[in-house]
Amino acid sequence: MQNFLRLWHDSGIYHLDLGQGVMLLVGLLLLFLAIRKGFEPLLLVPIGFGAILANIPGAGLSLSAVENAIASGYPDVLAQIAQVLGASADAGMQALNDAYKHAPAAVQADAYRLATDLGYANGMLYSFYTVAIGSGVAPLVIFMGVGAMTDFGPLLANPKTLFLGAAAQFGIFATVLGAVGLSVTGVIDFSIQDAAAIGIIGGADGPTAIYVASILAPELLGAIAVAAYSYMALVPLIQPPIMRALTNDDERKIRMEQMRVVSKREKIVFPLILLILVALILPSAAPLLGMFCFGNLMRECGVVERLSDTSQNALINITTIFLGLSVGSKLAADKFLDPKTLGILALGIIAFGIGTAMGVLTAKFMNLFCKHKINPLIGSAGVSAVPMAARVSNKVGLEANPQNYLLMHAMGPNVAGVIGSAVAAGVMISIVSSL
Amino acid sequence: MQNFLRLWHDSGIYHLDLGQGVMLLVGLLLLFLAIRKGFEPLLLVPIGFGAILANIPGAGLSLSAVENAIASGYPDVLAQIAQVLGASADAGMQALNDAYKHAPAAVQADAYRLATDLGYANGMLYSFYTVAIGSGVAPLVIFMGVGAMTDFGPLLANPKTLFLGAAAQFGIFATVLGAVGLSVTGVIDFSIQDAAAIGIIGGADGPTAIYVASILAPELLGAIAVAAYSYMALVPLIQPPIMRALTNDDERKIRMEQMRVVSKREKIVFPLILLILVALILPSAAPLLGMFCFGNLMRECGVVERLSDTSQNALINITTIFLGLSVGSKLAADKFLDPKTLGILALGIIAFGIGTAMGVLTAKFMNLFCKHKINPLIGSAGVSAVPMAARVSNKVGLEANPQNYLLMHAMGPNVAGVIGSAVAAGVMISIVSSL
Amino acid sequence: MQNFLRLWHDSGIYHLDLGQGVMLLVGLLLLFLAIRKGFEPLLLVPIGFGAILANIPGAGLSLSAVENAIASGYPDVLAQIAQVLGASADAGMQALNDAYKHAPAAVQADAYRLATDLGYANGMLYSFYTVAIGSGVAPLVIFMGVGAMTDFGPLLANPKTLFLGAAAQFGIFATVLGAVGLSVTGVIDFSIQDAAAIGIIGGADGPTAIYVASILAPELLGAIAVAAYSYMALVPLIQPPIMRALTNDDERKIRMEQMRVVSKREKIVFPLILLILVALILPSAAPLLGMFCFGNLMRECGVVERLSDTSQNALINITTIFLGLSVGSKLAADKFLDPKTLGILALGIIAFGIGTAMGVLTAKFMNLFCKHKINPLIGSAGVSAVPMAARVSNKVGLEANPQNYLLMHAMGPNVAGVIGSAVAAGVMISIVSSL
Amino acid sequence: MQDTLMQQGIDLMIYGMGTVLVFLTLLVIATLIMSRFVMRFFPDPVVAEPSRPAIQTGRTAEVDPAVRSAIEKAIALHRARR
Amino acid sequence: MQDTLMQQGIDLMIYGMGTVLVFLTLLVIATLIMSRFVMRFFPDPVVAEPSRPAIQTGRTAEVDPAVRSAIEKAIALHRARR
Amino acid sequence: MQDTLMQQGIDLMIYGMGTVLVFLTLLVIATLIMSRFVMRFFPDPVVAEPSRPAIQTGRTAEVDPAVRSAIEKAIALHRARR
Ligand code: NA
Ligand code: NA
Ligand code: NA
Repeated sequence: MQNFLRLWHDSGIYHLDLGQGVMLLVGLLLLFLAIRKGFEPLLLVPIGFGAILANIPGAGLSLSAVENAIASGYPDVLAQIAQVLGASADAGMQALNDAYKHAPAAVQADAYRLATDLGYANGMLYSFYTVAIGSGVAPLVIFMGVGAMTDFGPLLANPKTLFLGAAAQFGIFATVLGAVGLSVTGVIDFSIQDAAAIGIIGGADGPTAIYVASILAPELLGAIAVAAYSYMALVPLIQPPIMRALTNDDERKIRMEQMRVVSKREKIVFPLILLILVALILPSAAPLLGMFCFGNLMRECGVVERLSDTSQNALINITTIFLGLSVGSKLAADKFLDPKTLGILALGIIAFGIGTAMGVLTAKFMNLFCKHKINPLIGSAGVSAVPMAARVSNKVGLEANPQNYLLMHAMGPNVAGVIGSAVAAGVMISIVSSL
Repeated sequence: MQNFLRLWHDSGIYHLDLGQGVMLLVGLLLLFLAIRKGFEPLLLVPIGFGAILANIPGAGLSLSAVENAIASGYPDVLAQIAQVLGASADAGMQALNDAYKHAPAAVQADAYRLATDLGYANGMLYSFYTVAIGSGVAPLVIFMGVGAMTDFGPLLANPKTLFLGAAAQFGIFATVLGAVGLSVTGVIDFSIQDAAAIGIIGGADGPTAIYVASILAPELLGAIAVAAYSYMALVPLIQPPIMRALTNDDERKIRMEQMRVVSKREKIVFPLILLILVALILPSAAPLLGMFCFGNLMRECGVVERLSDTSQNALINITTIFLGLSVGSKLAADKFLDPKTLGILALGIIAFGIGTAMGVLTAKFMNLFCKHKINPLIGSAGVSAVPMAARVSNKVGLEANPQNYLLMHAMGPNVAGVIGSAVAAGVMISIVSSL
Repeated sequence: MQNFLRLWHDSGIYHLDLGQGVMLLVGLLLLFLAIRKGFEPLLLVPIGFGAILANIPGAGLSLSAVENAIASGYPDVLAQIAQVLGASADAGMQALNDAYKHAPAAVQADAYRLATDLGYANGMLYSFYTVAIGSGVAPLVIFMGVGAMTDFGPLLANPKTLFLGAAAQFGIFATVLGAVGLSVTGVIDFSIQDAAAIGIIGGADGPTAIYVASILAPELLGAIAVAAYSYMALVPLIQPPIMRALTNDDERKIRMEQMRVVSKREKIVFPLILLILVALILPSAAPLLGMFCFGNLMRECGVVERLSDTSQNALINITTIFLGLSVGSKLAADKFLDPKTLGILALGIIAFGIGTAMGVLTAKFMNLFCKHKINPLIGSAGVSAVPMAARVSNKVGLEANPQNYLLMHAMGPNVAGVIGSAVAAGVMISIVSSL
Repeated sequence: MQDTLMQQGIDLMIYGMGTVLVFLTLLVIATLIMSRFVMRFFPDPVVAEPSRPAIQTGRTAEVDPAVRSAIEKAIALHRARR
Repeated sequence: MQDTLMQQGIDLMIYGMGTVLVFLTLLVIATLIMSRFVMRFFPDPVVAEPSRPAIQTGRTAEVDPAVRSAIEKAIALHRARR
Repeated sequence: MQDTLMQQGIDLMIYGMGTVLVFLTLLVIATLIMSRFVMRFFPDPVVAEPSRPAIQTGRTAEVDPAVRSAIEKAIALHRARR
């Protein structure tokens, strides 16, 4: 009988609270969007599944050993943990969790050892998160793989499209200001770290967003990643109205001239140029852009095809699986079911909109000076969201003129946007982490 | 001359004791069985090789840094270690090893730091074990890959075969009772944790057995894994006599009706149904069955083929290599050359036998009620041992009736057995770890 | 304005010192040699890129958290670090770094926790180094992959070519003596550990060199790895003059008899014979040769093709990427721009030369006794540098006699050289680490 | 103590085997309901493939699309050249 | 405090966006110089392929050389057999 | 001290090179015995392939069985269609 009670007390239904139930549905919704609607499935399938796993009541898969010990609720366990943390024995579980989170690293290590002595272990997803994201390695490895998949040819054929990739990052910083504004006006309480991490959603680049959020605002990582990937999938809905509103029919019909052929050597030298510029000007962007350039150099140099292949396939796939599950582990009820998440979702879509608009307007502005006119529709591709945004540019261009293939031309600003948001990530980390 | 002596003292022959010599032969025997006899070679080749590496005298590849320091036998090293462990300086190496093993985590950490300061390091296999099995991650990743290789179609076409997969798990619990009985009667001293870990051999599923043993009885992990994989390879010898003894010729000739076609969407929803049931009823099975369902969802959802491919190939292969070597590292002489191993081997084969018998008998029992008769030969496939047990059902069926292809029908209970033993693993961990 | 100053202070140019500038050029030079000149690109592309990343001024990618905290230079940070390390608060950054490096492991752990509390983190490359090389795992995994790529057929057809592989390792030990000589005569100050690690360059085997250097002389790892891989690429320039000088035309024209066919079973048993010999005679070579034999057994046994494939492709490629970046992280200005590097480069080429000469001379010596004459040109392949050195033997042989195909015959000593240098590595680690 | 161990073993058996049976029974029920529901309300647009062999122990048997298209191109080319 | 937060946000915007613009402008300049330099002094021995679609989201589209050669051999064999 | 270093170097050379020679000599002997033993008592059922080039630096050259069968099928189909 005692065992039956134990099984019942160990069962999920016994522990289920409303929040976890809602989060299980959120996980299923993400899976539905990914599988049925094709929303960035490579990331949202693992994230959605991870969200379900993280919210299995009583399993504690996303908790550390200490949090699992606290969650057990046994008074003698709580008392021992409290003693190590220097908290009051009857402080309550929430207070102990807070005390643990803010304790110095040495105290956390002591508490961890005590928890393992008491038989508690880190949850599976917590371990994945620590290795994949806590260490920062997974977004960097994915960035390396993305670099190995990126062809800078269209950018090199027309380098001034880099300006479009720069302009579209204005969405990032406008959103920072928006988040700060919400906080100042008392609507939602965001710190400057939170604001910077939310802004990076406007970079429309998944690994960059995860990397920045894991450093500046790990609590918000789940919501930020979900927003970033969802809006990247929604780019075909978000961007066209803005693009049409800011251009007239003549502008949309502009035909761009055939691109010049880019030589192999230019492609080999470009990642090195970019790397040296990063080294000299913005070292804080070195991890992200360094790995990106490394992947691209492996791709273009032509002598390490084995390594390039692996970084585009086995390595990026393995990393994606664990990155996705780890992000999902941050979709716990108490973090995600919070007004902040609504704020993040609202600010994120504004960021995409502003980025799109700035890209288009900057293209029109450049046409005032340049001899070779740019079709402003390719400006919107500067937000990144590779390669979706470039396809959107192409599609809207074809609507205006069925002969006007913009895809190649839009790839320039598209990959420029990746560089732009990585630069923005570097500068934000540099400024914010020292405030 | 001193150097020559040192080389001689460092050589393997100088250190070789009888146990290690025997274990080297055991390792070679496992390799022979794997390579020549085809006994589950994907696991037994790495396990056998790991067993040889672990028993290289004087190399200490499967020892931690502290154990290596103790094994050096230098009196001043022993004295310092003893001081940290709070043991007597002349306690002897065995006593120090025991003191280390039972010390609190904080003391172990201190001892580890001291050992590294003295120039000792964790052995290669010890590091592999810590990362692959100690963390629990390798069996889970393999389970994900197995999920990505599993087609639930036959199970979905005929869900009542799940009962066969349930019944065959009786072998697990009967074996637990057997192990307890051996202990109570004083034959071999097994704890309840040991008994549960031994029982899981009856689950006929390698990663599940390794996962449970690593949590409940790491000392016995080597013997349990070897027994599990060996008996899985021996299924074509173990099962047919039992199957023939419990059925008559008419029963063996029963032809099962053609399976219905299972839709893609059913296959997508099934792993989610299973996951939700696990979440609500048995959270302690969530790591194993969660990863299994995740792999299967990646397979069936059709939008993440990259990830599914990688989890079925590169990722599962890499993990298998290190899992096998890690299991082999637990085949040290002092652990394996023990009466317990004989007990484990004997109980393991009993477990397989009882599971097989219960599967067949349950199929006959179900035929008393069901309209669509089940060929009782597919009941034996409920032990898991995928896909060997299903092939055995097919082969014995063909002997009775050369037109009677049971393979597809047997795949239903076969994969049901995987679910059944993962459920059994969850409930055993839940009950035992709180006793 | 303050932020602008901060950005400027964070920029690379502000921090750039001459050493780092030179090292950036060294990194670019390595990339040029790898990409344009084809110098072992699989390793030198990642190493060169890692060297650039490691020398990005102000980024601290190759520094630990504590070193990054010290490098920040904030007086209050330095004071706290100094207190933990038991150093004087105004000791200066260099003294603190030294104190940290030589502190006991427990103090290092305290300093690390303090640094993380202060907001500093391990650099990306430092993390890669710790996981890939510090743990010793990356060279071992690469050795496993090399084993899975190696065919011992030519060696088994003519086992006495093993003597050539043994003789060529004389280059290793002559170089040790050379390094010791430089130290005794006061030219460059090498310890016996340094000398042993430098000597292993003469083994002409990358992973072995990295493995030994990471254990005996981590400070010199960068220079040793660069020297080893560069000279392996230069084998077609280094060896032929020596080979021609030590042989006359008649010797170079010796035609070797057709090799016998080697059976599958011999190939399966050979790695086990080698493993058992290692176990009995030289346990300190067990990690390297154990993994090598494991890879080869997976290749030859024919029942684990999945694992063999993965260890030859995805796994070795992934490991190579991180190994290369990690080696590059050791190319910091203060370590590499040192007279020791010049000494290492000079000694390394001498090691290759002596090894080549000893291989050729031993082949001539063996011809004094053997019935079946050996073409002395295959002796040079005994240095390893697989498969480049064997190709060089073949090429020089064809010059003397256009019908004289030596490639297959040279593969015997070539792979024997791999075994020989791994044995040498084991014996050096065994002797040196106990001096 | 030994009585207790025996008791623990029996408890483990009863509650363990019970849980397995209850869980898999619920799974049978849930699966039947799900299958009926899906077949009724969300039938596959086209008929799905017949159920394949359950566990593939080797690599996926399907040919890579790139390979298949290469073969088709090669054959088309070959046919065109004749 | 709230003023400070606003100020921090504005600072972040000005210095952040400024850095992005300056960095990418320098990159445009450096790229133009590099391209001109490479095209003038180190032209590719043969003309390079036209720029491909920028990011391949799936596997590399090229067929493995081994596969291609197998196809070619198969077709050659096939042709020879006729 | 410097004498000691020189002495250590010489020791390392003598014992190191000695071990390498002894080890590889034993390996030669063990290999010869093993080969004779295997060839005499356990000859391969069929003759093995001639020894291949020792280390393959690239991917395995063999074509994937799935690919080969796809090619064969494609060609069979092509032939059938004519
Ligand atoms: Na962007
Ligand atoms: Na089972
Ligand atoms: Na060598």
